[in-house]
Formats: sequence, C-alpha cells, structure tokens
Amino acid sequence: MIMRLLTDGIGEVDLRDIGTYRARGGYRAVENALRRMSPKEVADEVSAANLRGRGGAGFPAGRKWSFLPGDGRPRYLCVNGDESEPGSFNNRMLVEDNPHLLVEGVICSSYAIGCSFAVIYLRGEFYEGAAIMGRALEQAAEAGYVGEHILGSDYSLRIVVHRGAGAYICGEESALLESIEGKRGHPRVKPPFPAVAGLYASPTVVNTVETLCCVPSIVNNGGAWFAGIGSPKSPGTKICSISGHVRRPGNYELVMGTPLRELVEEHAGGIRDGHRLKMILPAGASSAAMTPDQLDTPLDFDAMAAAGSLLGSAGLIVCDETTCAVKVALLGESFYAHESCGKCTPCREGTKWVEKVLARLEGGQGRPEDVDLLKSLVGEIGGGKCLCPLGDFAVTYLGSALKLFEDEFVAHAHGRTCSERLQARPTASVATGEVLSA
Amino acid sequence: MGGLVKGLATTLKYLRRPRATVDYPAKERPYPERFRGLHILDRDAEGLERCVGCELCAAACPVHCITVEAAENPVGAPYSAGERYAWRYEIDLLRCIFCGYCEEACPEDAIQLTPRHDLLSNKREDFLVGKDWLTVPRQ
Amino acid sequence: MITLTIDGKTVSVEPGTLLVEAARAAGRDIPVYCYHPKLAPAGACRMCLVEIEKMPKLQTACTTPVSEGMAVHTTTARVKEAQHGVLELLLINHPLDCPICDKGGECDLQDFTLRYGPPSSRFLDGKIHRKKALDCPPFLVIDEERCILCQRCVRYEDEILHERNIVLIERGSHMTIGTEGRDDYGGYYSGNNTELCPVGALTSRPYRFKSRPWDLKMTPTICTQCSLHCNVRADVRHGDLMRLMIHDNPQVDGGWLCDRGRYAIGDAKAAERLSHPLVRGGEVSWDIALAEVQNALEAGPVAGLGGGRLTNEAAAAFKQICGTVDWRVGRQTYARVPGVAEATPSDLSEADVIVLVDTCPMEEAPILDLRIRHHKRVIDVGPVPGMRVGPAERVVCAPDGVAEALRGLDLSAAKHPVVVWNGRGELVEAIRALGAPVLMVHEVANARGAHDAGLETEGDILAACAEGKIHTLWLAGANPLRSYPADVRAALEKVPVLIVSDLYPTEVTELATIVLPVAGPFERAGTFTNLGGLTQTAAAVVAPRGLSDERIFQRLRPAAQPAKDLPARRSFQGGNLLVRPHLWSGGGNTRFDRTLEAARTALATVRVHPSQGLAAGTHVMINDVHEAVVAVDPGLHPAVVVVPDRTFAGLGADARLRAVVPA
Amino acid sequence: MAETSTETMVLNMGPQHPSTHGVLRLIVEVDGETIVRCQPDIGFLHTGIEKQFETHTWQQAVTDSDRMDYLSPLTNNLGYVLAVERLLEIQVPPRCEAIRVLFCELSRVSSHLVWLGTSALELGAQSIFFYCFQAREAILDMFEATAGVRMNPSYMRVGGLMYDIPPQLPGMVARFLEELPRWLADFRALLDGNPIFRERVVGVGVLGREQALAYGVTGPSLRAAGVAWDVRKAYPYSGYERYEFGVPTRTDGDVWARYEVRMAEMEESGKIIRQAMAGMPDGAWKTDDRKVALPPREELHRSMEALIHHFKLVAQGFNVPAGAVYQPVEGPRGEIGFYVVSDGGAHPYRVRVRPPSFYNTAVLTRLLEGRLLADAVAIIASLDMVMGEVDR
Amino acid sequence: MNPLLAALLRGLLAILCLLTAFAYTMVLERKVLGYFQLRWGPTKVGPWGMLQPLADAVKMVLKEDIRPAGIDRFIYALAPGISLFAALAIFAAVPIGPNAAVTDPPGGLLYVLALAALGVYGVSLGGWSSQSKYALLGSLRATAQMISYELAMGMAVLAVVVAAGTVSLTGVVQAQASIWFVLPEIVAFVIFLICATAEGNRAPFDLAEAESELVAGYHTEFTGLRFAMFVMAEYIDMIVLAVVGALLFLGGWRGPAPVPGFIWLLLKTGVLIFLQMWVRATFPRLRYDKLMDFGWKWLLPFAFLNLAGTAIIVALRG
Repeated sequence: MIMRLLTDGIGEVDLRDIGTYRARGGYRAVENALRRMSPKEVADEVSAANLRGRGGAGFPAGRKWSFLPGDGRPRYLCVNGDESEPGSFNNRMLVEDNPHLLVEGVICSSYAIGCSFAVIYLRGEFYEGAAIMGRALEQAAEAGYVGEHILGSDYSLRIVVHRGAGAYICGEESALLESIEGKRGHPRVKPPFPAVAGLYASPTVVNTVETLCCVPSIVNNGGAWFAGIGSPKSPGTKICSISGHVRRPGNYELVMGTPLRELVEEHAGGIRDGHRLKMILPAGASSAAMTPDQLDTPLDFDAMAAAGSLLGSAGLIVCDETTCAVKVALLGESFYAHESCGKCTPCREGTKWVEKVLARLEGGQGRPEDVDLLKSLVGEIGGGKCLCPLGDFAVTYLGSALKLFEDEFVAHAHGRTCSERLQARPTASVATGEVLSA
Repeated sequence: MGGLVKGLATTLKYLRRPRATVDYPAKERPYPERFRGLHILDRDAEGLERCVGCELCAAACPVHCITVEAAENPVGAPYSAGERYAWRYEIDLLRCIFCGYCEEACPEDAIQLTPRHDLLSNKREDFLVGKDWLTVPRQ
Repeated sequence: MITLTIDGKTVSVEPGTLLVEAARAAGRDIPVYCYHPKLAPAGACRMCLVEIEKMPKLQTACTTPVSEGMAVHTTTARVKEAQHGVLELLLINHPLDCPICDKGGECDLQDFTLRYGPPSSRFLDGKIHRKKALDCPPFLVIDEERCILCQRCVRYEDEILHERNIVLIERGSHMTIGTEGRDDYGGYYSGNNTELCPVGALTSRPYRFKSRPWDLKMTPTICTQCSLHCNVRADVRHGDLMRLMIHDNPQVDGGWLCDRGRYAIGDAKAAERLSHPLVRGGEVSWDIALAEVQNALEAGPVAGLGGGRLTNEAAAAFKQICGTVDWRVGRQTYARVPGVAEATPSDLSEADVIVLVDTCPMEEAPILDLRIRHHKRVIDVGPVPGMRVGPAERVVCAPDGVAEALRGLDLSAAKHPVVVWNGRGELVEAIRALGAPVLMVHEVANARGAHDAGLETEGDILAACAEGKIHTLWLAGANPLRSYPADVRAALEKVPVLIVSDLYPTEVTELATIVLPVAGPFERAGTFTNLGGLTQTAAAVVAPRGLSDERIFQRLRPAAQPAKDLPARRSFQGGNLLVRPHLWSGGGNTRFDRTLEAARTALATVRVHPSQGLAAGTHVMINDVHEAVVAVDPGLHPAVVVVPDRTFAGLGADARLRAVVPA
Repeated sequence: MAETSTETMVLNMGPQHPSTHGVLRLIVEVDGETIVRCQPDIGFLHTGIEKQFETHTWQQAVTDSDRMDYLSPLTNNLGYVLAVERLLEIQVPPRCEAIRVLFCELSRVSSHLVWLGTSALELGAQSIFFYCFQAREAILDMFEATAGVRMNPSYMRVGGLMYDIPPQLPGMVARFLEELPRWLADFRALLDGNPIFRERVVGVGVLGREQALAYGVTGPSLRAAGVAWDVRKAYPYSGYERYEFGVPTRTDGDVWARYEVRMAEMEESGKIIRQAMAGMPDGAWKTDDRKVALPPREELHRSMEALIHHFKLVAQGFNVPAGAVYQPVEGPRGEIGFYVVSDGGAHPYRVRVRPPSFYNTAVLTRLLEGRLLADAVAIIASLDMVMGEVDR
Repeated sequence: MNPLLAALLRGLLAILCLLTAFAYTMVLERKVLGYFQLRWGPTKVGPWGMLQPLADAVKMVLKEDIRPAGIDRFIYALAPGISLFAALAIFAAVPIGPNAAVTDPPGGLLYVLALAALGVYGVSLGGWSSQSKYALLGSLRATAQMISYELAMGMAVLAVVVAAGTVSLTGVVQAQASIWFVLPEIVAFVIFLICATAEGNRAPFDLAEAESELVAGYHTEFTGLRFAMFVMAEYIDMIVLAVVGALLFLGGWRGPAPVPGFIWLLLKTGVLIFLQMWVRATFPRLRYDKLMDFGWKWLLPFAFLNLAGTAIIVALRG
C-alpha cells in the first residue's frame, strides 16, 4: 500500500525550495522539537516509534542513540548518504528532491542526541545531490534552522556536506567515519562501535538518509502514531526502488509489510510482456535471490529475513527468465571485486578469484570442478569471516544462486553458455545501479 | 666322495660361463637413468643457469657438503632467471654420500646427479668442486 | 584478572588483554599476520579467527579482548576451515618466489601454510603481477607481489613513527604498498619494516640474498653506534655477521632499531680496515709495536684521548695506562650534570613535559626519539629545532641564548618533567635551575662508561700538546681533526709520539707514530654503560681483526705519571655556524665501512633559516673547501646555519659559509 | 715324565682380521688351537649414527638408517620410516607397501648371499663367494635402476618412497626369480654334499633354544634353534600378512642348521618377491599427506602451496607429534627394532636401534668356548653379524 | 767338459726353468681361478696379463722389508731360503726326459721324498722365528700336517717303487712302458695327489696359512723378497711334485703320439697342476683336527693296505 510520508510532494512541487517546503508544513518538526520538547523527549518519541534503520540492518534508531555515553566528549551525527548498492536509488531521490526533509531530520536528531556538528556524507557520484544539499543548507541557515542559537534557543548546530571519493565501502559506517577523517576508507575494528568511539574518537551516531527523513514526522505526530503504521515490528514506510524486467521501474513508498507481489505486480506493473518472473534480488546485488513462489512475502525486515533474504535498503532487482543466473553473479562479483576496500583478505582476494572463475564459466571455459570450487569459495568469503558485512554481501547472491540455479552453473561448468538466451537481454550495468531496466 | 665330484663338476661348469667383470675403464657397463653419480648444475632453455641460489640443496644435504652463496643478478647480464643467482656453489665430493636429496630438493631442477662417477685425484682440493666444474657448458 | 579457558586450558590474564595474547599465555599459538603486539589491532588478515562459545560467528583473536568466563576454541573444524580458506586466498596471488625470497625459511606465510594451510592449489586463473624488486633507497627493497597487505608497515609508520614513508596505494585486489610519489624511504627507521613484514615484501638491501635463516647463529648483544645501546640479535653465518635484528628490551629500545644501528655492521669485512700495526709508516709485528708503545709510554708525559669506542673495562685500563685521559674530544663537555637526578629512557614515557635543550634526539639517539615524538608536550629550546616529527613548543633562541631561554621556562607545574640534553655548551647552571631529571644524550657511544671510568681531566690535553707538554699522546677511537671544535693539526704534529688505535686509516693515522689496528664492534666483548646509566654486555660474535683495546692495554703495564699544569679548557665562540650531530655522526666509530658510506647522501646538507635568502638545493662551500647543499628550515634561529657534525674535518669557530652563486 | 706346560695363549683376533666381518675384535684365549675363553670387544665401528639421527630432520635421517646394516639398508630404512609413520599416524598406499616388501625381500636375499659367499670363503671355498656376489649383482642392479645407488640407496621415505619403481624393474625381477633357484641349486651342489664342508659345520657352534632365547638372539640363528619366531608373522607390517610364505626352522642349532635356514629363507623370499610383483597394485606410491611427503615436482612451477610445502619440508622438515614408538622389522639378521622418540619437533629426539647383530655377537662368548680356532671362523660367519649395526 | 761344471750348468738351467715355470704357473693359477670365478684374472700388464709376474717381481723387490721386533734374525732370514732351497733342490734328481736331468741318481726317488720333507723346516722355522702368534700357529700346523702326510705319501710312492722295482725315477718311467701306474696304482695315485697337495700347503690343506683363521699363517710377518721366496717355494713345490706325479703315475715322458717326450711330460704335469687349481677353486679348507684324522685314520691305512696289496701282487707275480 502506498503511503507518501517521505516522498510527499516529490514530482509535484519543487521541494528544493525552502519556501515551498515550509509551505507544505516543513520545518514544523524543528520548531516543535526545539520549542516544545526536550532532547530526551524527542529521543523517546523516536524510540517509541520503533524507527528501524533503513540502511539495511534494521537496527532501531532510538536504541542506537541511547548507546551514546555521556562523558563530556563532543557528539557527532553522520548521515550516511553513500548509497552505492546496485539497485538502490531511494536515498538519492530524497537527497535530490526533498533535501529539506533530510535537513529537518538531521536537526531534530542532532537535537535529540545533543550533537552540535553533523555531517551529511554523500556518495562521491552524488555531485548534483551535494550541490542541492548545500543549497538547502544555505537556505536553512538563512532561515535560522541551522547555525548558532537555532530559533533563539540555546541549541546550536553546524551541518556540513561531505562528498566521498566513490567507494562502496564508505557505506559501511566505520569506513564512512574514516573517510570523513580524511583517511583511507577502511572499516574499523569493532568494538568500539561508533556510538562509543566514532568520528574523531567521539560518540557518533550514523544513520541513513531515509531513517533520518522519518524523524520529522515522528516528532510532529508522535512515536505512537508512527509505530501504528504498517507491520508492528517494522513500522513506517519504506521507499522501494524497483528495477529490472518490470514495466514501471522506479521508487515506490510503501507501508511496511506490503506484500512483494503488490509491489511487483501492481505498482511496478508486472513483468514485461511475454516473460515470466525468474527471481528477485530484494536488496540489490547483495541479497539472496527470491523465487516467484516467495512473492507473497511481506516487505518488512523480519519477514524478508525469515524468507531467507533481506529487505536491506529495498533496492529490488527483478529478473525474468531471460536472465542468466551466472551472468548476474559475474556482474555482481565484478562489482564487489572492484569495490572491495582491500583491507581484509577474504573479500580482497576472494572476490577477485570468484570473478575470475565466473568470467571463465560465463565465457564457456568452465571446468566441472568449478561449481564445487564456487561453493567452497562462498564459504571462505562469507559466513562472517570478513571484517565488515560487505564480505558476506559479496557472496550472498552467489550462494543463493548456487542453490536455486545450480543446474545453470553446472551447465556452464561443462562449457555450455546461455548466450543465445542472453541475446534477448537488454544492455545493462549492475555497477551503476540501473540493473536490467527494460 | 660323490659330493666332492659334484662340487668339482659345478665349478667346472662356471669355467665356460661369460665373465661378470668388465674391463673398466676401457669398457663401461650401462648405467640406469637414475644412477646417482657426480653432480651437474644445469642450464635452462635460454642457456641461463637454472640455479637461483636458494640454498635448499644445502639445507637438504644430510652431510652439509654443499655451500651456496647467493647474490643479486647483475642488471643486463643475468646469470639466472629472476633476481637471484648463486655466485658460489661448492660441493665437497669427499663428504658427499650421493643420496640425491639435493636433486630432490632443487625446485629449479638445477642440481642433478648424473651417471658419471669417475672421481679420481690424489689432491684433496680437487674434490672441492665449484661452479666452474659443476655448471654444464653453454650450448 | 580475568579468567577464561582456551582449548580447555584455564588461563588468567589482565583485563583488556587480547585473545591472541591470552592464547599465547596458555601455550596456544594463534596464527597472525596483521597483528603485532606493538601495533594497534587491525583485524585485517582474518588469520586469527577463533571460535568463542555463545558467539555464532568466528571472531578474530587479535581484536577481541578477553572477558570473564569466555570459552575459546582454536582448533575446531570451523576454525581450521577458516584458516585454510584465508591462507588459500592469500596464496592465490602470491608469486612463486620462495627460492629467491630472502624471507624463505622465516616467513610467516610459509610457516602458517605448512601448519594450517591447504596442501595444493585450486587456483588456476593467472596471478596478478606487480612491480618486483623495487629499490627504496637507502636500505629497503619492496616486492609488491609478495605483499599480503597486512599493513603492519603502514601502521608502524602511522602509529610508531608518525611518518608516512610507506603507504597503501590503490584499492581492493590491486592494493599494494609503496612510497607514494617518492622513490626513496625518507626516514631513519626503515629497517624495522623488514622485521615487521611477515613475508618477503619488504626486505633489506644490505642483507639481500646473504643467507638463509637456518644457517644463522643468533647471539643477543648490544649496538654501540650511539649512546642508547639498543639490544640486538647478531646473526652470524659461517663466521660473518650477516644482519642485526631487534632484541626487544623495553627499558632501552622498546623493540625498535634505527637504520644506522641495524646496518652499520660491515666493519668486520671492510676492505679498508687497518691490518697491521704500523710504526712510523712501516708494518711491524704486534710485539714490536707494543714494545714501541711501551717505550713511548715510559719516555715522557703521557696523555690519552678517546673513550667512545672503549668498553668500560678497556676505559679503566686506558686510564690506568695513560693517567691523563679524556673522552671529551668533541663538543660535548658533560656526561652527567652534577647534582641533578639522572633520567632513563623509560622516564620519557612517564614524563608529562619533555624539554629538549638544543638537542635533536632523532639525530643523536634515534630510538630515543621514538619515545619523544608522540609525546603530548615537548618544549624544544634552541636555535635549531630538535623535534623533527611530532608537535613541539618551539622556543627559538640565538645560539648563545640557550641558557637565557631556559631561565624563561617554568616547569613547576609539571609532575614528571624530563630534560634531554646533549651535554654541549655551558648550560649546566641553567639546566640545574630547571630542577628536573636530565637524560643525557652522548656524542660518543660509551661516554657514560668513560666518565664512570674516570676518563676526564681538568684542562685541555690538546692545548698541552700544542705547548709541548705531552710526549706521548694516545688516541683510542678519537679523531680530533674531525671532531674537535678547533683545528688541532698543529697540536697533534707537535707531539713527539702519537699513538692511534683505530679500525680504519683516518686523518690522524696519517700523523701517527704508532698505529694499532683494533677490533671493532661485534669483534670484542665487554660492557657498555648507556645514557640512562644501564650497563649491558656486548658479545663478540665474529673473529676480531687486530687486538681488542682491552687486550692491548692488558699487554702493557700501567705506566707513567700524568702530565701536570694543563691550562684551563678553552671555550669556543659558536659564531653563526653551528655544527650539529646527525644520524651518521657520533657513536664510537671514526668512520663507517664503505657500504654505509655509500648509503649516505652524497652531499652533506647545511640548514639555514629562510631569512638567509638561500634557496633549498643551492650548493654552498664551507671554508672554501667543503661542498654542501642547502636545506631551508624555518624552525631555525634566523642567525644560525647548521652543519652536520663529523662530515668535514677541522671546522672551527672561524668557519665561513660561502654560497656558490646560483645560476 | 716331565710335566707338560699348560700355559694358554691370548690371541687377539681383530679388529682387523679377515674373518671378523668388519671390525670385531675377539680376545681369544687358546690352549693350542682350542679356545678356552672368548671375549668379543666391539665399538671399533662406532659411528655415532644413533646420535646423528638427532641432528637430521626426520626425512634426512633415512640416510642414517642405511648405514648401520649396510648389507640390507632397505630393511633399516623400512624399520625407521615405519616407526616415524606410526608417530605421524599416516598410512602409505598399498603400492608403496608392496614395493617396500619387494625391496626388503630382495635385500634379504642379497644379504644372505653375502653371508653365504663370505661364510664359504672363510671356510676356504673361494669360488662360491664369487658366485654369490654374481647372483647378488642382479639385486644390486635392481637397486641401482630403482634408487640410483647400489649400496646405500636411502630409497624409502617417511610417507613413501623416493621414486616409483622404474618400468624395467618387473623384467629384472622376473629374470632374477628365474635365476635364483638355479643359483641356489649350484650353491647346494658346492656345499651340501661336500664332506669337508659338512665336517666343518655339522655339530659346530650349537646354540640351544634356551640359550638363544636367553641371549635375545633373533632371526635365522633363533629359527635354527627351533623357535619359529619371525616379526613378519608375529607383528606383520607393510602388508606382510597378505603374503604366503613359510618360516623355515631347524632344531639342531648348529652352523649347519643356520645354513639350512638361510638357504630355505632365500627360497621363501623368492616366493614373497613373486607375490609382491604379481600383486603390485597400481596407484600412488607415497602418501597423499602433503604435510609429510613432498609435492609432485610438476606442481612446483604453478602451485604456491606446493612450492611452500616443498620449501619448508626440504629446508626445515615436518614436525612429528611428541611420543615414542618401537617398531620391529624382520631383517636378514633378525629383529631390527627402531625405538623412535619425538619431542614434537622437526628432528628425532632420540632414535635407539635394536640391532640383531648385537645380540648375536653377545652369544659368541658361549659358542666359541671349547671350540677350535677354525670353528670360530665358521661360527662367526654363521651368526652373520654386521659390525656397522652392532656399533652404530 | 768337467762333469761337475756341466752339472752346475744343468742345475742353473733347471733353476731358470723352474723360476720361469713358477712365474707362469702363478699367472696361470690366477687366470684359471679367475675363469672358475667368473673373472678375467690379470689382464693389465702385457697381453692377457702375461707380464704380470714381472710387475709382481718389481713390486716384491720394491716393497719395504719389514722385520718385526724381537725376532730371531738369523732364522727369520734363513727360513724362506730353506723353503726355496728345498723346492729347487728336489728338481736336481727329477728327470724330464730319458737322459734329461740335472743328475739322475739311482735312488732319486728317495732324494725327492727327503727333500720334499725338508721344505717344512722353512715353514716351521719361519713361523716360529717371526714372534707372532698367528705365525707360530701356522708353523705348528705345518709341522703336524707334514708328519701326518709324509708317511702316507711315502707309502703311496713305495707302492709304485714296489711295482716298478726300482727307486730310480727314470726306472719308474721305463717301468710304465706297458701301462701307466695310474691304473693299477689308482689308490696310490689319489693318495699321492692328496699328499702332494698337502705337502705344498695348498687348498684345501692350506692350514698353515689359512687366511680366514690365521691371517696369513706362517708368513704373516714376511714381506718383500722374503715373502716372495715362500711363494716361490710353494709354487715350485707344486710344479716339482706334479712332475714327480707325472713321472710316477702317468708314464712320464712317454706318450702315444710321436711328439717329444718333454712335451708329454709338460702336458701331464699341466694336467696335475690344473687339477690342484681346480680343487683349490672348489673345496673348503679342512679343519686342523679333521686333517689329522684324515691323514692318520684314512690315508695312512689305505696307503699301507695299498702297499701291502701291491707287494702281495708283485710277490705273487714275481
């Protein structure tokens, strides 16, 4: 069920303009929070809303905030706008089309956690987004929502936009912090978690754009209201980016718990003519493939996990039967091999090897033992052996595909390619996040 | 008495058997391919020394009769492929027990035991052979 | 204490201990690549994965601190599988270099592969090839293909050195290490990288292809290149000293070595070493030479200079034989500040304020600097910056204004202040006034031992020589022509008998009546006392060339009365040309073997203040004789020009600097 | 009548004496030609081999084992490698076992041939010595073709062998098996019926069952005293339980009986050799445990893992779990046992060898007393000791 | 010509012949043994190793002359001489043709037997004088052995003497005009052969030097020329006794074909020498006590019986 909580007005009016935004009730949350609520009250409302992180892991934001130790060190809020997951483009829409919502969310959240310096970290390729964000911040500062003594209160906040250098790894929160500090984007050893020692060794909260965009409506309407939307355990809405072999790819903001089938068949218009669904990668290239019989799974964190996959950032990639499971794996692994930060061994070496094997399979030079080799490599790289979860992500799809479509891999391993079938496939690139769009 | 005659008959039989000894060194008996005789240091197809001076042979040698000292290949005129070569390679043949462990150890197939075994001199130092003696001539 | 079980074995360790260390305490070796006890955990190599009960995923032992009641398993099937996997992945792009790799035999990659790794390869798709045998002068050789990216070197640069000589380049499977944008290694501590490196990616040029570890006989001893006396392990093959390795002594070196200490080992094999005793230029036997010495010692007043090279035992014998002896042949006047507490290197770590008094520890005792450079508060007093790396509060003063500047300091708020001083100049009163313990950095290696042995004389021996009051002057490891503040050639020429005992021919052996070749470092055993007053034993690990100093003194009986009526020691005006120690000066040696001479910069550098108007790289002449290159240092006192010590012979107060006209 | 002097004479036989098999020294007290007392003095060939084991890696130490009983080096090889393999708990493939059995039995025949030739020579029969050596030549040729060396092949390895058998070996074995009965028949023709020979050996040097057992005598000497003890049957190793062969025994315990037993043993060995060759399994000839056996050479140029294992195994060797085992094998001279102790390191901590010759030498004292000097030669020869093994 | 001078010249010629014969018998033995033993024998010096004796002679002369401490120098020096002298001197009375002998006394056979027994003095004294236990044992054995076999040999020869009716060797040969004594006196022939071998200390009766037991027996301590003399004595003994055997039993120089008698004798001698070598190649050595047993308990009674039988037959015929 579509519910436009975050996307309200996008495509209809120019929300980049602070005037338009305010005219539609924008920045009401800032005023509500700063004028009428204590920081703790705001935090409590967010906790009550059971707002779960939209970045992928679904960790409740309120609880994350509660971990910050009060030991006199400065606190930081970092907005994770490093949306690099192939198939995911919902944050980009928010940053580019509704920047003030994010600014408002950042202000409310910063206020709630007692932070006076917030960083909006945007993916390097969001050149335009960063410019839009910068303009929005200027407007907000002019309007007095950002800066010293906001709305005349004691509360001061500086927000800066930090653009990355184009590394997938910087979507991982500790690598993001390293990147902000000017270092090589490598994940840090945890513990300590950012909440304890994050940016410049100080308590830091890292939340995704979409998560923070939910905060204004929680502040305005109360946590209980938000908690009542959608699934009880994963309340609120989720902007789902859907791409691939569907008739109407794009972003759809749905109430949590909406069945997958509704998204694919109603909102996205179903599979393109004359074809049938083969699989869905519900959270971009990093997720286990789902088959047509799983179409009734509700789109929320727990149900998706129970179905053996994950909701993640809800970047759904839909593939019809013309798609070669091996080719999809190869595109994915090429991406991971290219994007591996190189810090830890399994991800750095393993992804490259897997890519080489898959390239061979795809090119018809497969060997019969390759399927077993791939299975074993999935075990060597995945299963929590890497420093950060990206190592696991790198082989999640491959692992599921090796189970679901083993016959295709075996066929490739015996030198048979499915190039004829792929002739029909339109050109696409996984790496840019616009997968298989028909 | 019969036993004595039988014995005499037996030895008489051998009188006409072919001789077992060979008129060495005028003639030599054939040696099998695997014969573990004197060592050589081989060259590769390009004529470079196979030995890279890794010293594994010296480590494998149970009697420590091999001494290897390595150095960096001169730029432009390398002795061996790669960075490293043996500037000194000595075998004390008097100590050598011809066990073949060096040959087994060599990862480059450089040191090999050949069927050659004419080891003769009345000077001790002649048995301390170096690279010039060991290395096969360039083709 | 926290108690946990590792493979069923109960062990108690301090809170905060990492599992890998706890396992070591329990007698279990967990394989590690990126982990190093002196570096912060990185969790990068994933080699140390272990199974912890109640944790679903395997954990890295190098990043997980112990907790009470933890039950850890290091040999379960899952752990083995993980180790197997990591090794397989590390090996896929590793070149087939074992036979030519210097690390072969002491390589962690080899060892762990044999112990935990797969026996055969499944990888058949071509390896990634990178640059090999990249020279990184002066001492490193980088092999990018062999690197397993544990980042120990990079982290060492970051955490220990605060320098960035070796960095990570590129990303993912193309990531490698290198000197970004440079082709050499800029620092003084490159050698430690070769030991940190668990594989053969960083190897050292001097040790290149020299030996295999199983051929080495390893003996712990000490380095006597500077006055710190870092502990080393001397590795000897077939009687030749092949290399020095770290032999951690937390009190002294904290487990690091500087490049001079590590690589100045060629003395034993140096071709230019003195080989025979010489009497008036002719080669003689030891018996004759020592008889000549004996005669000379009995013929008139005797004096001796030197002590930096001498062991404590030899110094005592030297004093006994010559009577009038002094170790102060350079610019240093004091080995201890009278009436002030002595600090030790460990005190630096405890100190809250460190005052550098016109001293540059990085040049004078490099490993000491590693304790200072990341210190919170360092006050650096003097015309020349003493801190090269790391933050410091600079108190810039004129060369003769150091005492003045010191009087301006107030250390009363500090709980543990430590003053670091190199004993030069008339600063004793000012330093005593600071009221803090003093750590002396000595110009010569065993100054402290010589001082304790009483190698100090009121008055200036060389002045007495110039006045003809000394009949026999013995230089034991001293070259006054290079290190004495004034030109003393005339004084030396005036001495009827000049005895020089040294390793190498030098300017003074040219003048000497009797030259005695002596055993060098690692050739003779004895004790040395370091700058913190710690006496340690040096071992003889190679056969001596010549006799050791001690042996020479032993063969002579105690001799003549000390000469009397020496004039008071002259003090020298610094002018604006300051001679300062650098890494390759000082210690006990008068010079180095050729390999190291070559490793040094071809042209010496003089440092000038920007206000002098000289551009960096300008060639200048000193005294119209010595050529040097200008480096511009804004940290200097404007009126000061710094010349590296011991590079030029006979630089006195009247030395002049002349710039060659830039084109 | 004048008193005849009964003074005895002490005769020093050896250590360099034509009949003392290497360097055994016998201090013999003779009354005329009759031996009153005999005291063997050993140690002249003390080489420190047991100690030398400790300085070598487990694999290098194979070369040490060769050099004790240099007449059957491969049996020693086998005893040692079996002991280490037991410590390592590794199994070698069936082909390897069969090859080991083949070569051990060839060694036994070879050793017995040397015994026969030298014994006969010492009794003064010259030609048979040459015939025995000529017969043995075929065996040495096989060693040479297989391991490259005739005398101390060091052919066995912990975990397998140095090489597989060469293609020409089966033909060589077949030819040898054809020739062996003919040789044996000739030897018997020369000796069996010869009254001089029989007089020299029958009833000479009788070693009784009890005495043999008390002295720890093993091998043919024990079996000639009527005890059917053979390690190959009692504690089969290397697959001996799969072979059909007899354990020849005699009951007289004299030199003749020992001669008979050894002659029969050569025939039995022939049977084992035939079975080993006929039933030679295909497949691997060394263990696939790459932590012990060197990787195949062809992998060295492409597999990093193989190169590392090769490098480490060659340079520093493998570690063997701490522990101790005793591994006996039936050598030509009796039970040769290796007591191997590991402290978990890359070198043996201790290797103690139970050399059958040592025990066989010990009994000499008893056997020689009261016999003639000429019998001493026959008895020493019949006990067939190798001093390299006694002294180690 | 002065008969004495002529005899001396003949003697010298005989000695030269014997020495040459010794040299080549030795080569022959080494060759024959070699062939029995699948070897070549000497091949290196001269064609087919024929110059080997020369090399050996040079070697022997050049060898260090060792005299052990504490020996009886005179006897030590004398002993090899006795042996060689005895061996050479026998030949003085041995005819090699109808009128070809150094001297052919009527009682030549007695002279031969006497001198053959003399050789053992050299062996005994040599062993005794060299202050070595092995040598002493060797010489004791030689002495005992000589006594044991001398009698049997004498009786065997006596049978021939009885049959021939003369003690002249020429006479004995002439007595075999119709039939060689080897046939009627086969027992004597065998006993003679055995005893001759034993006299010569040759295998299987080489107890006196029994290498594997006594190292080298009586000549353990002898080197160089002295040793060579013992060896020469042994070989010359063998040759001479073979000649005597041929004369006594094989009809001497008589032969069916018209070839010179000398050749016949040479052939027959050769056969007897070869027989000795063949035996040497085949049989083990007897044990000392068995040797005595054999000599006293078997050979002597048989020889006696044979003699008695011969005597009876001759008496009956005569």
